[in-house]
Amino acid sequence: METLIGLLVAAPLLGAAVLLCGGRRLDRTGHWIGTALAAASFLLGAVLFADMLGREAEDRTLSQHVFSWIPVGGFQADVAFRLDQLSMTFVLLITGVGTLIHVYSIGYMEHDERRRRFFGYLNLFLAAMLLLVLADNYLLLYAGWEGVGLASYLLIGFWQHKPSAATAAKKAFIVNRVGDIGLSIAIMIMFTTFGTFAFSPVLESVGGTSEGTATAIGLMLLLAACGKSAQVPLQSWLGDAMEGPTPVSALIHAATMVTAGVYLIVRSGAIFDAAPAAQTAVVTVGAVTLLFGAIVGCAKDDIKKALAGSTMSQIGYMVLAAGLGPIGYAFAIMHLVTHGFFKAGLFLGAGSVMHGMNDEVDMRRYGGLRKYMPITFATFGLGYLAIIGFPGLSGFFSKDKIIEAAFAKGGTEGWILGGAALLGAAITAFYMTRVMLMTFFGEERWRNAPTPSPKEPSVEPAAETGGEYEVPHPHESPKSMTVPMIVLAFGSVFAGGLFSWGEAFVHWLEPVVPFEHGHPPVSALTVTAATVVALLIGVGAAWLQYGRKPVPALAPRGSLLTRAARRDLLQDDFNHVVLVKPGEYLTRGLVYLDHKVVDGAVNGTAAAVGGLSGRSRRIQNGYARSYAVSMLGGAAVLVAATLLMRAV
Amino acid sequence: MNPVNYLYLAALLFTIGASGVLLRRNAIVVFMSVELMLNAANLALVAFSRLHGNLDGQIIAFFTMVVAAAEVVVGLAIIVTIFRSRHSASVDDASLMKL
Amino acid sequence: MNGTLLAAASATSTGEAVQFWILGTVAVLGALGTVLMKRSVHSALCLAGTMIVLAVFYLANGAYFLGIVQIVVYTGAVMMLFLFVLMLVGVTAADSLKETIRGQRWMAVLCGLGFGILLVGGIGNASVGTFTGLAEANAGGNVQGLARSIFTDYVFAFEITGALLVTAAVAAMVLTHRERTERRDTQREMAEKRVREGKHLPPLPAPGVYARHNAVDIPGLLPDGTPSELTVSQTLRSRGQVRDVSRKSLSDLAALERRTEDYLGRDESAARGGPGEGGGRDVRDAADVRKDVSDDSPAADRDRDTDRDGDRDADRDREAAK
Amino acid sequence: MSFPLLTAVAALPAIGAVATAAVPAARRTAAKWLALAVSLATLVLAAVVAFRFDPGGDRYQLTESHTWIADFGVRYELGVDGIGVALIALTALLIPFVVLAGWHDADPVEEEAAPGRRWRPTQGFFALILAVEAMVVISFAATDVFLFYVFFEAMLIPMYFLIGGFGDRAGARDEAEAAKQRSYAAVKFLLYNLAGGLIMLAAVIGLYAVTADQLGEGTFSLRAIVEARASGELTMAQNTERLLFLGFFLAFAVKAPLWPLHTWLPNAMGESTAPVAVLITAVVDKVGTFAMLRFCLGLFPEASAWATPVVLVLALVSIIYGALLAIGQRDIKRLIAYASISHFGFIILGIFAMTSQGQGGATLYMVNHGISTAALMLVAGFLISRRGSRLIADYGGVQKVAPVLAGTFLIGGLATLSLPGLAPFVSEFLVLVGTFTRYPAAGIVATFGIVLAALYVLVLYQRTMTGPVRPEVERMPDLRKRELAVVAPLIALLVLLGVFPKPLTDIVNPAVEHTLSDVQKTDPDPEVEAAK
Repeated sequence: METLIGLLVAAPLLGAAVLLCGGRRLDRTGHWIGTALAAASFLLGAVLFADMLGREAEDRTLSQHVFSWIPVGGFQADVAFRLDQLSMTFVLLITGVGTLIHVYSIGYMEHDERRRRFFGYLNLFLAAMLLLVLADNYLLLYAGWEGVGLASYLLIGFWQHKPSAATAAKKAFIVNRVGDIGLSIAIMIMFTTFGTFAFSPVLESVGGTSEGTATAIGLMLLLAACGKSAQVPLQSWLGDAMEGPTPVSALIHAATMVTAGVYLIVRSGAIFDAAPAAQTAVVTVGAVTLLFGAIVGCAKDDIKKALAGSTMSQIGYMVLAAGLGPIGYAFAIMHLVTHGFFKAGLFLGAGSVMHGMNDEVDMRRYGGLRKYMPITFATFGLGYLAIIGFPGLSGFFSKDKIIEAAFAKGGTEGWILGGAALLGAAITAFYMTRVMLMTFFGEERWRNAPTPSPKEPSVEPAAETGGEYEVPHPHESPKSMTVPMIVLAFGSVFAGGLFSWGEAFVHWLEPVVPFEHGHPPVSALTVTAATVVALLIGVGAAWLQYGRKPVPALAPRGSLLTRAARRDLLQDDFNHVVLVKPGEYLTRGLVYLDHKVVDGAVNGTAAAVGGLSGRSRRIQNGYARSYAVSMLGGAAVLVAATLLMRAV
Repeated sequence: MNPVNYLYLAALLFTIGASGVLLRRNAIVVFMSVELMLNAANLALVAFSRLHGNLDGQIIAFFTMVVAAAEVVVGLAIIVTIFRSRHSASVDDASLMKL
Repeated sequence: MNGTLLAAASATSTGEAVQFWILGTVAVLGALGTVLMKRSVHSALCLAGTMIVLAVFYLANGAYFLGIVQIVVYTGAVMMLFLFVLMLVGVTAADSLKETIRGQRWMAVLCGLGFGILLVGGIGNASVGTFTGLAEANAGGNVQGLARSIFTDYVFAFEITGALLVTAAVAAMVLTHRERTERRDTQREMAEKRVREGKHLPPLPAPGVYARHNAVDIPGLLPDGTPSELTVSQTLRSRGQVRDVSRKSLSDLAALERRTEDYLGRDESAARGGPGEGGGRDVRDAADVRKDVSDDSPAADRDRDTDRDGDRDADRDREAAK
Repeated sequence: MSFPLLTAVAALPAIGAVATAAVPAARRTAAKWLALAVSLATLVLAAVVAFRFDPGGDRYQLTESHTWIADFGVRYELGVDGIGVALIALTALLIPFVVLAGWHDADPVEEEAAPGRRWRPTQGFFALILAVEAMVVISFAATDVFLFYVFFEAMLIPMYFLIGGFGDRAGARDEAEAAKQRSYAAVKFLLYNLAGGLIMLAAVIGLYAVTADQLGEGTFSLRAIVEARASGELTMAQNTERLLFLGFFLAFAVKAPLWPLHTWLPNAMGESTAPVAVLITAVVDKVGTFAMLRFCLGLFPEASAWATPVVLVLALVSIIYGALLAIGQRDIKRLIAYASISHFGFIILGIFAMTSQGQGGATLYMVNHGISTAALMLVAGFLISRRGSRLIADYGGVQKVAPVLAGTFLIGGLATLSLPGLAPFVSEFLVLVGTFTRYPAAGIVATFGIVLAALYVLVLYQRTMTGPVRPEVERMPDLRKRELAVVAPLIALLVLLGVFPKPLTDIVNPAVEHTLSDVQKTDPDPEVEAAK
């Protein structure tokens, strides 16, 4: 059984290697190979799952030591896997959603001549992500961590001929790198403190160290999580990451990779339990981000960016939950899974819409699409209901639990967090309804030519289609695309209920993820009611604004907040002013300094010597007589010297 | 008479010759001054040989003369050649040694 | 060899002292003359004098052989060689003692004085006893004595000096002898060359012949009364033995005209209006021109040099012809 | 006395150099093949060395020892520890690729190639490369300080001609300008390294004096001196030791190069052809860092400990400074040069962290940096040779027309920014950890180098490879077979060493332990004993 774990990673890795090195001869079969290997990995996961269910709750943890990776002195890094309930959850999510999205991409990327490479990258991502969740030590996790970063870099920049895509990819990678500093420093501290960085020894002996050290590690891990999961302050890359093909957005930037941060925090729960300060930081980040993302999501006209904002905010929920400690870990993971379903579904739906609207992404050019693409409408609608937490659907169960837990944190802190979560729920309902209405209801704004305003970044893809505007012919997408959407829709409808049936999910995780019931100051029922109310308010507000009166085809200037939100609440401007500009000046200055000062010092010395010799050359005027003078002078000096010697 | 006078005389002549070398530009005169210096040296040598009562001094003086003769021959030949090529017997004109 | 000389060699008599002081002065004066005389010929003569004095000193010091050699070789051969070369190079070498290299003179004087003083000082505090005398050294005769040690102890040095002399002789020949590489051009070719260069197509003009005596040293006058440099031999010119009479002749002319006018009894105005004016003009012009000539002496020097070259070429050709 | 294996490894390329130089002018191709064959044969010999070396055995193996200059106790002493083996292997491994990559770099241009003209640049080029290889190998194997010094300096001569004689034809606008730049770079290289070398010579003599003073007769033998120090038989006065240390260290710091002695590297690498640039940064400069590890620490432990703080600071400056300047460059090759400066900062940091992770990581770093820079630089060279310009701004969208080239370039870049899974990550992380365990602050500062590395690599890639295709690069051909043959093995090696570096670490670890014992240092213990 253990050996299968390695294969789990190996299968997609093989796919990536084959597809990327295979060359053009694989162009026609490439996507099938990729999909097949993803599916194979999923099947392996299923087999292992079945096997795991077959065993006692206590010894469900499998571990496999493959080989010793970096053995230097006391530094023993192994390539070893650890498959427990937590990892298993992720494995199923990753491989499952991953496979679906492979299938979807077959249709979506049909007309791209570089489809083979696309699938290669997708497989690479799967491998790296699986490595991340299966690793049994932080260094290997780090490897997977950077691996998914690379995959996302490659996939965001997949359409490299678009400068915007290339820039977005670079931005994503670099911001992630900033986060990675945190992870690597955390690993260093662990090694310095415990002499190891494997999960079990570290997590078990974390109690033995000072709270300060634990806090340091925790904060560093949080930094890493912020980078990978697009949490404030490292969130700026996610919006731009939507430059990538939609399946990528669905798989990497909604379902799996961006949730790696949550995985990291939950996995390192013991450390955070030992460091309350770090936990506070985590919940703060989570709360801030969930509002931040929600607000951004309200203002975006680009459907994918709106969804990206929502992703950010949903992950905010997860991080918030993960920061709550044992009362939240399980719900964080649960929301993660359900979110994986419905957000992937929503993105695929968005992709399907764009597919039918020749890659138009501006929702103001949509409208009334429900009768043209019914399946998409249906699946998207279910996803919509799930995410706003419509009672009975997945989102409802997971999000509601998180809000409860937030209140259960206790004290004013609890009230603040709970309030933030509730508010977030309301806003979520608002912007998702907005998306829904602008896309599928209202008049058909796409019939008349657009008047793109250059300031709007969202019209760029439309500009891609070039000169004159041909009226799109909205049509339903092919089977290969609709089927995955349907499956995901099922997931987003039933997953939540399934999981919370007798707290099945929580108990399934309990051996690895400690769990205890939170006790909110008010009854759980009240909280639920409040959630529903918030939801209704959000929907209502959205309907008032976008449902009743027609949506203007060109975005109104909007309030200050709206404009800020359109610009991602000025995060990029902030980075630009605070980091980019000074950096540019610094480098330019240093280049000058290196040339003038460091180098100039040396050249100056050389010049000085040259000048000196040039001067002394004048003495050699070539006149024999002046040489004679010096001769005689020399002779005189000699005589003098001899006389002195004699005198002395 | 104190034999040292001869030496004083020699020194005097030598110095005069030396300053002649330094001051005159005409190569031939410069040469004469050199000869003067040589002769001064010779005088000293002769005086020494008489002072110490053996002939070595004289012999050295003799050799000096021979060498001086040879030197004069070559030197004058050079002067003539230079004069032919550049129509001047001034030592300053032959100042090609500078860069 | 008679005893007196041997005695003279050993002791220092008052006679020698007298001789030393007198001849020493002469020698120093000669040396100074060598250095300070403007004309190198004079320098050479002064040097010769000094050398003879030195020869006497040698003799007085019992170095008979050297004394003779000094006279024969130095004063005879070497100095004559110097004079030859002087003639070859040209006696013109009345080079100014004006210093050209900046600071050279001061340095020279400084070093010279310093060196001399040091030497004197050195000799001063050197402990020089009285003469041992060469009595026994010259017992077998000075020449024999020298010969003995030269051909025994110093034989190698001697041989080497022999080699040196031979080398020097060969070197002198190599340096001074010049092979004519190109065929010397014929009369016609020279003529054509002249035409090409377009100067002195006719032979050089003759010197002015003056009624009193044959005057090769008097330049002929050009129509405007200025002396023509070309008419006088270059050698005389370089010796500065040219007698310029142009001023005299012009004044004579003016006097002549005045007299004729008196004789013809013309009044001033007519004289002023008449040729007198022209005469006056002539005088004035001539004066100007002459001033010009005397002024731009550098130009004069220059063309003097050039035709000096011309003459030298001529000499050389003459040699080759011989 | 067994077969002198190390001598053979050095002698083979030396002979090869002579033979290559002797190839007649017309048989240019023959010279190339000869050089390639020799370098491959050397690689085989080096492999034999690697296999004959027993990590568990005594410190120096395959030793040879003969008297050279008896009067001064100079001996021809060779011997390798794990570090030496690793670096010799690296050298022998890289040279064939350098030769192959420089296949056409030294072809005479038309007017030079006139028949009958006895002009033989090609022969000279490859002969010089082989000569460098021979000298480098000796320097890695020499355990006699004087012997090491001789070859350490002699290396400059062929390098000088390689830099000055065979410049990057794609350099300046016109050939005259390029020649001027070249000779400037070459002279700068020579002067910097000579200056360092002469200071070292003084120190070498001083060392001899000290040994002669204390051990009776003087010796240059590293092993003898280290043993004498260990046995307390040889004790240096504090100041003497520090001065000697500085003498050695300066030379190595120039060679390495360490800030602020680095400015020769960008010129040299920028003006020379890509293979020569690889030779400089991947092979020759390694002698500097290697010598720090073997001679500075081995001969002057106390002084090394004394100098550590300053050296660490300089190394950190190099890391950050080099990275920042790399970001600021407009010239691809100069960018890579500054990146190398940053990496050398890491190596020196690891060496002077005085932990087994740090030094082991530094040693791995030397190897990995050699390979990764070679990959990146050679691909960059291919790119430059296609477009005829070194300026980043002259490129764009290459990835569209030459995907393989772009891909290999990206992998080289990713290796440079030390992505996990590729070799440099292993070494870089080891260095960081090793530094952190003893100097946490330094470790954290150095970590920022990682972000900057990502910045300069990705900016370079984005500017050159992505975006709309520029008209100048439209018909740029993709990698040819020869070029692929150069790059593919390097990349394979990067992946292999990144995933499974154990063989290398096994060789290196014991040597590092020995070095640590020389400086009487041990790894700091973890404060909490983790529950295993």
